[in-house]
Amino acid sequence: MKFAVVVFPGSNCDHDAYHAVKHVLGQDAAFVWHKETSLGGADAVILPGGFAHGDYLRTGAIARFSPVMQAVRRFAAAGGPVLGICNGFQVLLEAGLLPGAMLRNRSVQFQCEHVYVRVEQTDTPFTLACRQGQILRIPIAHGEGNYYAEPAVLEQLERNRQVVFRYTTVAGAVTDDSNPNGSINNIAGICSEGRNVVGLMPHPERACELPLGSADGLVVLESVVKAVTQGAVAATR
Amino acid sequence: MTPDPLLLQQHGLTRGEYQRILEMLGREPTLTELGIFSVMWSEHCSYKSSRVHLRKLPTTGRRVLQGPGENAGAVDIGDGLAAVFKIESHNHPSFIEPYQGAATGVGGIIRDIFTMGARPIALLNSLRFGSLDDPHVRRTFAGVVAGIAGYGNSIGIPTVGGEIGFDESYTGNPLVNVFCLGIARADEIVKASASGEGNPVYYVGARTGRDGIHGATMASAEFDDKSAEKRPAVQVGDPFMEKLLLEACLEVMKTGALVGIQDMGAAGLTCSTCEMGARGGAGVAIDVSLVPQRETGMTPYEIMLSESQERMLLVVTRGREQEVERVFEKWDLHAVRIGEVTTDNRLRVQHHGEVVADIPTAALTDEAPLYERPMAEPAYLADARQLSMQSLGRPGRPQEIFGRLLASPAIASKQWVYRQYDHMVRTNTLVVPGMGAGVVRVKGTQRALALSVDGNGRFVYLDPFLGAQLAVAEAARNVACVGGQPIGATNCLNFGNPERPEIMWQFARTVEGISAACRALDIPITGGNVSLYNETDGRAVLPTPVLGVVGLIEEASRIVRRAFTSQGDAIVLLGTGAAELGGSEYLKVVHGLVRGVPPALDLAREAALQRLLVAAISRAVIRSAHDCADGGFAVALAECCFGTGLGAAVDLPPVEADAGFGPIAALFGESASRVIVSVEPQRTADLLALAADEGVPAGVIGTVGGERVRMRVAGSGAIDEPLADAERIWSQAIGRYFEPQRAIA
Amino acid sequence: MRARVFVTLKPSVFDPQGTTVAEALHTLGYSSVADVRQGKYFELTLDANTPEEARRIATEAADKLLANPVIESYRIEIDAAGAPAAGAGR
Amino acid sequence: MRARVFVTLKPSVFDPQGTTVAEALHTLGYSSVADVRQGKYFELTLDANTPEEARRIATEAADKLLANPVIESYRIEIDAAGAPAAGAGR
Ligand SMILES: Nc1ncnc2c1ncn2[C@@H]1O[C@H](COP(=O)(O)OP(=O)(O)O)[C@@H](O)[C@H]1O
Ligand SMILES: [Mg+2]
Repeated sequence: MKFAVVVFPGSNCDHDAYHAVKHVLGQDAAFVWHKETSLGGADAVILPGGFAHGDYLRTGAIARFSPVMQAVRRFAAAGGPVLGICNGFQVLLEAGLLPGAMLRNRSVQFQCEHVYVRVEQTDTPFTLACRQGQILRIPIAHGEGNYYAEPAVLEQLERNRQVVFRYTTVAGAVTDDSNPNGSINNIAGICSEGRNVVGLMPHPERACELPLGSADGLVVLESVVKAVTQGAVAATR
Repeated sequence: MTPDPLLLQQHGLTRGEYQRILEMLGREPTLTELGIFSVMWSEHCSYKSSRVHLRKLPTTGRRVLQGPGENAGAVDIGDGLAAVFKIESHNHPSFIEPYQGAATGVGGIIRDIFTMGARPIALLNSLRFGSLDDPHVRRTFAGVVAGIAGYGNSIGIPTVGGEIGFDESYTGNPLVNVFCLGIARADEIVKASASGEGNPVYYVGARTGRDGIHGATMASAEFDDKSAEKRPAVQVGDPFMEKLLLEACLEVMKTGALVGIQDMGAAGLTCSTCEMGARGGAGVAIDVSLVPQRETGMTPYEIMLSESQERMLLVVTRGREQEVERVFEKWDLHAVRIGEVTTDNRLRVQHHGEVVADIPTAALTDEAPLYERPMAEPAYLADARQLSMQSLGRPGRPQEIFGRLLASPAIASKQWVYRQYDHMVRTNTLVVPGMGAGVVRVKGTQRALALSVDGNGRFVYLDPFLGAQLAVAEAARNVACVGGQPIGATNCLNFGNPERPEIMWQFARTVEGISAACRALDIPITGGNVSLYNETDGRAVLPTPVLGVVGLIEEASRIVRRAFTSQGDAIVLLGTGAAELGGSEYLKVVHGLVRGVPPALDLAREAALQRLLVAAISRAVIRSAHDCADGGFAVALAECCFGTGLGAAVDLPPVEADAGFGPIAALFGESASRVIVSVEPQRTADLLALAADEGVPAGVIGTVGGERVRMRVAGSGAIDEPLADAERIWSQAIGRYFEPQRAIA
Repeated sequence: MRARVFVTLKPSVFDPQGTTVAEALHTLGYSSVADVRQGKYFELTLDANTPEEARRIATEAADKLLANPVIESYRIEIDAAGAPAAGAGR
Repeated sequence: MRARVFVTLKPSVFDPQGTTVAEALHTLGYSSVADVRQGKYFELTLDANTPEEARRIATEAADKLLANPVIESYRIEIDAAGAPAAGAGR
């Protein structure tokens, strides 16, 4: 299958995502520059981490106007699997493809460290290969990952089972201590109502090889390969 | 004629220097020319006080592809690849504005690397501050760390290591040294030179403003009352712009249409034009009215001297302009043609058609003044080197001293700092900060590179020659401890005012020390940076050379880290301790003293130790390694346990010392060339045999395991503490100074 | 003409930066500061013929770009004279 | 009582954020926006008896914490009523 890795000016985890899908997973991958208007026939799209447009103004605020986002929007509307990682998640929020917004971490600092997240839902293309409740050790690296949604939206997210990843302890307990940034309900990642668009703050692509400290993130990317190859998810073209 | 003395003083030029300018030009300089000479002949650009000494450094070796002289050095790492690296200081700007000063320091060193055609893949930093008890120092510290993070994180280069020291002498003069390493194809290294008559000269990047124009060069008839408001010395970094420049420049280099490239760092357009011309044996003619400007009414003087960040100067092959322009357009950057290469070896600057400067490039570079400044051994030395154990009173309880050292900011965990740095981006980081030298793998090969920056100002203060050798040895040893063979080094020399003979003496002895150690350990110096005039109110910082060593790891999968890995492993001490408390963290923390003589260093033995480490790691004989540095053996052993949940029990050989200080010296003395390794019990004999081959003293001193850290000296108990307690002290010490959070974004 | 746009977090949204500033002020002894909210402030220099036109442009800019309606609200002031608004303090 | 503190970069200091925002507005078609400067905005809720006292506290807070005098300047408005004021300050 083929992945499109979108490159915004200021993206900096684009090569990491590319490396993970191409060299670790052995799938086809191509960079798509943000001025493109097509995704080049990809089966899945990754919006990678980084600092699109320097994260000036607000994370993701300027990137959402990039021409490529029209194509991403169409692809998502047609049911295609879209993964936003960190800055990519922030872009999806600003673009309205996922609900909610990001606030500064409650530490008011950038934080780079490994955290534990619990897989809450296995019926998204990016968690299909996970066990329900599986605990993943994956790094975060962000200054604005403090997820917020208005009470009504939050309630809806929980009711529709759109919370896909939650920060927990190593044993899977949702505690305040295990919440690295103050996210509401310990939310680390969510999906769209259609479940094909997933955004998360932790970086699964950084946790795909054991020498880097963890290979727990691989399952997220393996999931979408499985989903696509089994025909469980596809953009209706 | 007699120049206006005030004008000369403001330009930092002596009468003699002015006289030389007159001779070189055969006429009086214009104001713009005076400004150009002033910055090019400044200490920062000309190295006029240091150059005669720096010539002593060993700069060649079989792996050296590029020694000092270009934007960065380069060494061959096999597979047709080169490691390109350099260290740079941004001390003064970081004192004035910690966040922006540190941030733009990071930006500057990154540009030095990618202008060589290398993709930057790792950053490190070496920092020095006053005491964290001082609220102003805390603000500086937090600002510097946030600035490094702010720039490096957003540009997407991991900060994989560093070091931080504290001493009152740095209160009004913090040190911020930043190291960057990149990877290039060895045969595609790009030079910063201009050549080829008629080749166009391009400007690309941020627009030029009045920022950074040196305060000393500010006043003139043209400037008015509002100068201070109009010309802040502070430069503001724009990492987003730099990221675009980085990607666009690397892409432009692939076109093959580039002749040369240099960033506009210190002395901006002036330095980049005349240095590129001088290196290429050519002249450069530009029209500054074509330079993109951020502010209105800028004079040629201001445009030439501006230090606005994130700007590059390129020489392009004539006829291939469009290829280059197209790449920059893709990245929304606008490359502007501002002049061309000439054959007359002159820097010619026009402003709307009028010539405002016309100077032989050699006058600004190779023929800039050089001084052999007077030197004298400092008066403080004779006394400061005296250390009598008797004068220290009765030795304290080791357990209590241990706790105090673990809480000392110099020794305590730096996680509060490196958690703010993205140390994982690019997915190459095999050894993260806090676990030893930073290690990054080289994708597409089996290899990895180990990186460490080290320097101990106290040792150098007490003995510059020895202290400098110890800095080289420590940086190289840290690299060897993860399995890296040291193959090259860069250095940043932070000193006081070179016009004072004692400072110059410290400087010269330091360079001799670095040279001696680098020769003995076979580590060529491929570049570096000198930062002088680090003083406030006539008080200099501790003389602080910082060494950045690069080590090559042939088999990335074999690396080890500082942390113990397995219950029941044998703990082996390589090297031997002696009664060496001079200049130690113990003396500083417990007695408030910076005295004595630094630990002795036997370079041959150090080299053997490092060979042993590399061999033992490449053959998978040992499972962890950590050198004994600040705080001595006791602190090093504790660090091997932290983060692992594994305690340790050891019994150290005795050390002879006066006045009952034997156990203190054994535990907290900072004797050089010592490494704690852990080894699977069955492999102990292999390790001891390897050590014997190299003539490195080695002995089994204990075992990994349990929930306590227990240390005996010659059989008698000294420290016995729950691991969790020790770890809590160590891991919380720095954060404590910042509660509640005071960092304001 | 100059438009000034103030963007603040909605009252219901927790403000980590404001809270940190308030804590820091308390540490410095300013216990009379009960609460701090931090926002953004933009000065737009505009080419507009009337204050109304300037306000229209600034409003569109704020709606589309400067503020995120999920968490933020904004307020606009038009300064027809175009004098530097802030920076005059000291 | 409420104090509003506007912190802006000094006019000569480069403002990469503002520049980027201006460029984004141009891309969106707002070519009439000639320039954008971005600053910070703080609302302090204070326990002060007089507007003068409120101003004194806010000034100290700005000097010590809210603004970086090397690159920024600030302006303070006091709103005795405590309601978010619209229009010019006092
Ligand atoms: N300024 C810094 N930036 C990043 N990492 C740092 C910094 N200071 C210290 N560290 C990390 O903390 C660890 C401890 O530092 P140090 O005591 O100097 O180590 P060592 O004794 O191994 O030289 C090292 O792994 C180092 O990389
Ligand atoms: Mg060290």
